[in-house]
Amino acid sequence: MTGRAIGVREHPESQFDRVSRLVLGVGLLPILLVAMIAFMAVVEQKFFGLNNIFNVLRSTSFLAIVAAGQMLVLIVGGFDLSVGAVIALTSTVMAKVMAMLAASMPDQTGLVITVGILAGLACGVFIGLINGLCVAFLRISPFMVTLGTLSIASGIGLLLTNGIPVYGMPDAFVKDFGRALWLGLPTTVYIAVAIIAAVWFIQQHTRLGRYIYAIGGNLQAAIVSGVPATGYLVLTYVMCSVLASIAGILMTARLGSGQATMGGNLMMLQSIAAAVIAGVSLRGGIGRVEMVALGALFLSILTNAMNLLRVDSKMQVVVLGIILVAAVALDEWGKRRQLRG
Amino acid sequence: ADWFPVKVYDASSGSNVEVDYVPLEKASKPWNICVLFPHMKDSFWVAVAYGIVEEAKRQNVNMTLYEAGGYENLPRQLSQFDDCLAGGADAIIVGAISEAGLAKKFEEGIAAGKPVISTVNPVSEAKTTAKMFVEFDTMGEQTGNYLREALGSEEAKVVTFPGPAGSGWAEAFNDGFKRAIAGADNIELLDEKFGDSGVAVQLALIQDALQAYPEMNVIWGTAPTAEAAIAAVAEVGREGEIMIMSSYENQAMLDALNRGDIMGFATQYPVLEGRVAIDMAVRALEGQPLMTFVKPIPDMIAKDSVDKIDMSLVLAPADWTPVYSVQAQ
Amino acid sequence: MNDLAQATAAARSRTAPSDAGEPLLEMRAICKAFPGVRALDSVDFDLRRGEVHVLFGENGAGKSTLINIIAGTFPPDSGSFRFEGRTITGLTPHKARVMGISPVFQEFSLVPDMTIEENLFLGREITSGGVLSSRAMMRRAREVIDELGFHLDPKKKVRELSRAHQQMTEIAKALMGNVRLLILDEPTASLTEAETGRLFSLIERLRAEKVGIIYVSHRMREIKQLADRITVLRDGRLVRALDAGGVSENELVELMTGRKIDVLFPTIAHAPGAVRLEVEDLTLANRSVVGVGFRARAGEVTGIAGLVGCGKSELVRAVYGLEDIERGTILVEGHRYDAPTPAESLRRGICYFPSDRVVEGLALGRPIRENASMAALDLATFARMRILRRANERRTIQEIVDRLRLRPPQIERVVANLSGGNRQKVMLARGLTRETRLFLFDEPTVGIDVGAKIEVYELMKQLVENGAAIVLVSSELPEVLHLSNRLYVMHRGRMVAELTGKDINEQAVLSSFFRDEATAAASEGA
Amino acid sequence: MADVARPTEMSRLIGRATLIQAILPVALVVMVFGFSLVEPRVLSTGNLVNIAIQASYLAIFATAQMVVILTRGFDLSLGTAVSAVSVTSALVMTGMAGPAGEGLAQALILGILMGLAIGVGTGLFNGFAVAWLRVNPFVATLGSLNICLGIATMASDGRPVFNVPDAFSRLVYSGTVAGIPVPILLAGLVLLVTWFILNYTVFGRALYILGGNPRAATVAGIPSRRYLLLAYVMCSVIAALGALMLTGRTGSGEPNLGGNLTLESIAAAVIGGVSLRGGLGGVHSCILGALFITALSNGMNLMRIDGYIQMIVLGCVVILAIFLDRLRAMRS
Ligand SMILES: Nc1ncnc2c1ncn2[C@@H]1O[C@H](COP(=O)(O)OP(=O)(O)OP(=O)(O)O)[C@@H](O)[C@H]1O
Ligand SMILES: Nc1ncnc2c1ncn2[C@@H]1O[C@H](COP(=O)(O)OP(=O)(O)OP(=O)(O)O)[C@@H](O)[C@H]1O
Ligand SMILES: [Mg+2]
Ligand SMILES: [Mg+2]
Repeated sequence: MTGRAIGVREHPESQFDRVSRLVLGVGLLPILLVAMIAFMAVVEQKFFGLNNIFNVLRSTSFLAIVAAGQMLVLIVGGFDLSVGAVIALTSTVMAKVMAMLAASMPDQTGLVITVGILAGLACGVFIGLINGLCVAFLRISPFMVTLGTLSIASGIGLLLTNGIPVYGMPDAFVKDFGRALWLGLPTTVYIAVAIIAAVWFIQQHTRLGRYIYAIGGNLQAAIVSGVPATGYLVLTYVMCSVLASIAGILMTARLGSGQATMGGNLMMLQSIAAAVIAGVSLRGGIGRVEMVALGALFLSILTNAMNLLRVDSKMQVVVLGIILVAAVALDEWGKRRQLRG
Repeated sequence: ADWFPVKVYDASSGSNVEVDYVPLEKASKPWNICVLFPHMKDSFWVAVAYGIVEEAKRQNVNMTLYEAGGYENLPRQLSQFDDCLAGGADAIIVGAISEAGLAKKFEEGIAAGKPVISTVNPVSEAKTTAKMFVEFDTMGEQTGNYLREALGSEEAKVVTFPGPAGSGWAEAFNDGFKRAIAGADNIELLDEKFGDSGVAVQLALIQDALQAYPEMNVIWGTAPTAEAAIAAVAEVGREGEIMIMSSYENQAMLDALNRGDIMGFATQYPVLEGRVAIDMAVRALEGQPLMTFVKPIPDMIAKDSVDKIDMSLVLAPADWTPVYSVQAQ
Repeated sequence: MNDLAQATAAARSRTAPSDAGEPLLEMRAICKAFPGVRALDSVDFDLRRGEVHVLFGENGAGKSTLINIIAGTFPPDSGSFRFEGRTITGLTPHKARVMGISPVFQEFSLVPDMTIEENLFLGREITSGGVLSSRAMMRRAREVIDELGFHLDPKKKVRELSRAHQQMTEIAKALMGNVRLLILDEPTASLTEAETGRLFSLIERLRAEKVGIIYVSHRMREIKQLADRITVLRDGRLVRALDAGGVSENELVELMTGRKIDVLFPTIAHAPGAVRLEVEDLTLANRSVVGVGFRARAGEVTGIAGLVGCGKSELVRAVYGLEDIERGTILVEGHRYDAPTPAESLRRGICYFPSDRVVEGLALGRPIRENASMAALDLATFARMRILRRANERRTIQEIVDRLRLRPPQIERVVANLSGGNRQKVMLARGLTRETRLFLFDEPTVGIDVGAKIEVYELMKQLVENGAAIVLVSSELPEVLHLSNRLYVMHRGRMVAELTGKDINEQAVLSSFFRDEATAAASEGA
Repeated sequence: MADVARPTEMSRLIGRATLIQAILPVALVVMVFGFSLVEPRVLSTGNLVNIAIQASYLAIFATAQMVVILTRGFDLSLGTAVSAVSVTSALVMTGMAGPAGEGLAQALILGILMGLAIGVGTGLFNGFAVAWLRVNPFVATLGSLNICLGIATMASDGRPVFNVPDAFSRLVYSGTVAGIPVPILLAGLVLLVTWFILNYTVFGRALYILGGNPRAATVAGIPSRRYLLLAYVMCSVIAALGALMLTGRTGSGEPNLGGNLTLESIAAAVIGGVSLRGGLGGVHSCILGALFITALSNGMNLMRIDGYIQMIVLGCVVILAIFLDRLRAMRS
């Protein structure tokens, strides 16, 4: 192999190579991000308005949390179409529970909120378990399982609420948490950062992380190497759904009402898109959460920028589509150049 | 207390004649009536369903209701129409996802001797036995006019959030509103932001608009828009200085109005539209005299007018949960 | 450095294994059936402490299946299984490793996108308080690798390794834990003499440490060199278990195949004719081949030997159009052939047989028929105006399959259910579907049993004597030595020797291998 | 020979295999009869024809999906592509055809060509992105999903396109030939052609190999890229045909026509036994899957089951069906 290494050094390096090596070093995404931010800084000073930054950070946070979960599932070679539905289900269930409790015991706000949140998380665990068990034990294609649970979860959500927003959550939950600022930043941002950090730690420094990579990279190998694959598969899907329902809880706290239409397919597609432009392989085995966070940031800034630049909303989707494909195409191209050495 | 008589426009002749609408006492036999909704995902359609169910009970007919799960599911509604015919319905009531899309089905139904009643969603050209709706643009106009009166001579800078591009209704509402404010030179339309009418999406749109148009002081849009707007405006601490208007009604809007979070919203009396639809179907089946085109008279519901209006024709009771079928006694 | 010598020496000076009371492993009447196949039919097998027990049998005899059962990959349908005196039930790969059963699989158990280090510790990571202690693992990994004398960089991703390097990783992985029973399923299939030597000396050491070793191989030399006892399987049934001492090659082969076989390597009558392939000053974009030139004539076998990762595969792959060429010229039958592509190569009568069947050779999920014909769909035999002629296809492929003695000869069978050797035959069938004048074989007999090998060699013989040109890239020295008429030796991406006639012998090759191996080792180790 | 098992068990194995092969069709039949016990009308000829017609559309879209699923991809843009085709073709037809129906023929032909053109365009975009730019199918088609959405809404300004000539509807929807409704015939035709292409052409064979092992395909000299591109084009063109048929059914151009078709089509294909891992499946799978989904929702509608309950049931049944199919795959 050194033979090759030496060879590479021997062979003279062109400007072009230097560029592409830079791209490969940091990855394409950060460069695109910087470029876009710089561009916005020039053409639209509103972009750096404090509130606008808050908006971007907020929407990034929601997306990043969901995308982090999505990434874990993608790494084990899976897929989770149900995240949007989980968000909706969480939102409605939590809101209903809180509303009911708040009505019966108006004074114990703390308890009400705690129970409500737990109920919300329970939804995540529940759907996650269905996904995980079906994939791991029944060996059903993740795509179809989560397509099924997507339908189930949103069905339950609508059944509970008939799509009518659920009010009556304690004000404290909405005003002092959902819409509050801590040290000048929206609460969501802190939580998102904490979650990203946690997932990063898991990926880099724990068995769980490695096993997730291994299972996605080569299931058979993982099994014969004594990795209890099925268990970890289930766990991964549960983690994904729970992250989704955390996002659901935050959004609900933010809006002040439970919505059966929250999340939806949009969130599902965006979470996967964020992961994929961050270099997560849909074939499994590859993906890092810090990049995914950047991916989420990229998408949020992109839509925000188009709105600030007053791009016709019908045109926006087209631009989004093209940029998405272009970004990934560039990334692929870079990887290929690297392989050529 | 009976809900009738109610003042409506009889547009059968082509011009709007204000009349008192009085339904039949009872159906002569328990007909099977099939009802198709675009979806039941918000309290607007729940309200229509409430009207349908209550009237079906009152007139003692069998009723089955199908919802297509959203405006993007035209093919599904077409299939449901077929299923209704196959299921042996006597008459079919449709809240059409798309007039053009269902025109064919209407003809088939009528050809098969089944009365086809269209309600709520506008049907201008397609062949129907009878229909009831107000053009969405009229409602948009309503809100526009109200805004003009409310403003008087004040300056207003508006951004509209009509709803999903391509839905048809979003565009219609928007056009009506624009027509109303077109004349007024104290009202400026800054931008129109189409987008999925989920609260989350609307919230993002509004926040960006708040940045892009600091001068904006009127937010006009769907009910979810208004809901999102309340949160967004509160976050930037501009309550009171930004007026929020909804182009149609739902439970959330009513609550918000009572809390004073929004300026007002237009209503087309969804419950009434449901009730009348059933009555039309029965009349058609029994060969009773029938107005082939009825328009409810839309109203603007605002702080001042809220207690003058019969809410039992606007929204379902808060505790009512939809039922999808009614069995005649 | 000459591990090989050491190893053989050790082998000679070996004392017969002291019978260690009751056996380490004891299997009785093991049965295992796969859909439509009885892979194992009431097989008995036992293994003593400190012995090397060779499993021997044709392709599809059931060796890997038996091994998989011992390693807990899947349970037997019936039969009893005792390990260190305890009856084992519900064995999982995890339990097996805990008990000290560590397998080296024929199809590797490595995760491509993880580093060597991560793979070595997969399933038994070192943690402190739930947190991975990477430094400790890296240190341990280095120790093991150095111990084995392999040149592996623990930080490198497995995906980037050649099959040979992956094989080493797989071996190192098996030796991480405490080993009581070591299973080696064709470990030398893609190793060259040097690594093989190191592996053997290692085996000697383990044997001395009273570790039980199950060894699967199709290479007679290795078996003679290592085996204490040999168990011969045929068609999933036990033929005989016998002591290695005094049993001759031919007897073994006869036991295995049930027929008589006198010579392994056919004598090929080389009749060097026109130059079919001429490569000058070829350098690849990834620098695994630098400034190489060689030629292949019609009617002779041109061998290319070399150590692991010397680029011999890349060389032929480049000619066929699978690697990016930086500079150099390729002449096919006298005509310049720039920017080769597989399709064009096939059209020009060149066919390449990759060394890795699973990754590059076969669509495992598809039937044998489709796999055999996939390289010839542009021919009138198989398609007219892009419309398939399925009857023709079926007939032609059936003929070829019969000629190759594929078992089972059912061409609609899915390739996934074939044993290693039979998969190889399916791939070779491709060369016979179209009129090919230049064959590029890369490790053509990896994991093929003696019977099949002979068939492959016979096939080559026929091809050459019918005037085809064959380029044979192989890490199995005897193969290239016996079959080639001209033998090139590559080293670190460069051509270091061209041997002809009586110069073609082990010493000559080895010397050119090891000329600067020491310095190389130094630089690689760093 | 080990693998040529003794005749008795061989036949036993085969027996079991075939029984499990039939598991899904059996499930379908059982389901329908189950419904008919509750609601006899389910089995009325009228309803069966009704099911057949509805299924024929889904079957077409499922088949379109299958073509790319075979190559380990899928097409998220199918839904919005359908919308775009519907709108643009409708616009052309209404624009060309005069009020008194003059130039009708050209109008229809041009309209149909327009639709197909959109299909080809989308296919080329997807195929190029996947095969040449090596963009993951998910992202590539997610991109074109958005682009098609833009086209559909901008071309129609978000409003349905009215008065598509009746002749078109008669052509592709309302008529019957020999008592068989046109949609069924057209669907049959499309599926037949696809079946032939997949099983009797080099292209079709290449698709299966590509899905089975792309690298092996390259080594075997199969021009993977070109065929991959072709696969996506074929997918979009079949989808466009389906879209035209739907447009005939609605008699209008609908910017929202696509809706859930993407997920439904994938679901139908996979339920029928097309493997998302590529290289496995056929037209018959799509027909089976389409029938299954259609019959299910039809039955539930006739049995007057609440919409939301239907969603939940559908979800469960999808998972169950796939599980049964897995069983089959594992056995055979
Ligand atoms: N997963 C499987 N599914 C179906 N059949 C299988 C499977 N694995 C092995 N077989 C069959 O079992 C028999 C034994 O296979 P096995 O791999 O044990 O042979 P082997 O002795 O290892 O051959 P080789 O020396 O080529 O590796 C073969 O006929 C093979 O077709
Ligand atoms: N898939 C791969 N990706 C990256 N590098 C590779 C790959 N395969 C081989 N190499 C490197 O290319 C060089 C040539 O390896 P290769 O194995 O092809 O040569 P070889 O002489 O054929 O060895 P082998 O005996 O394994 O066939 C080595 O440095 C090897 O590490
Ligand atoms: Mg084997
Ligand atoms: Mg090689």
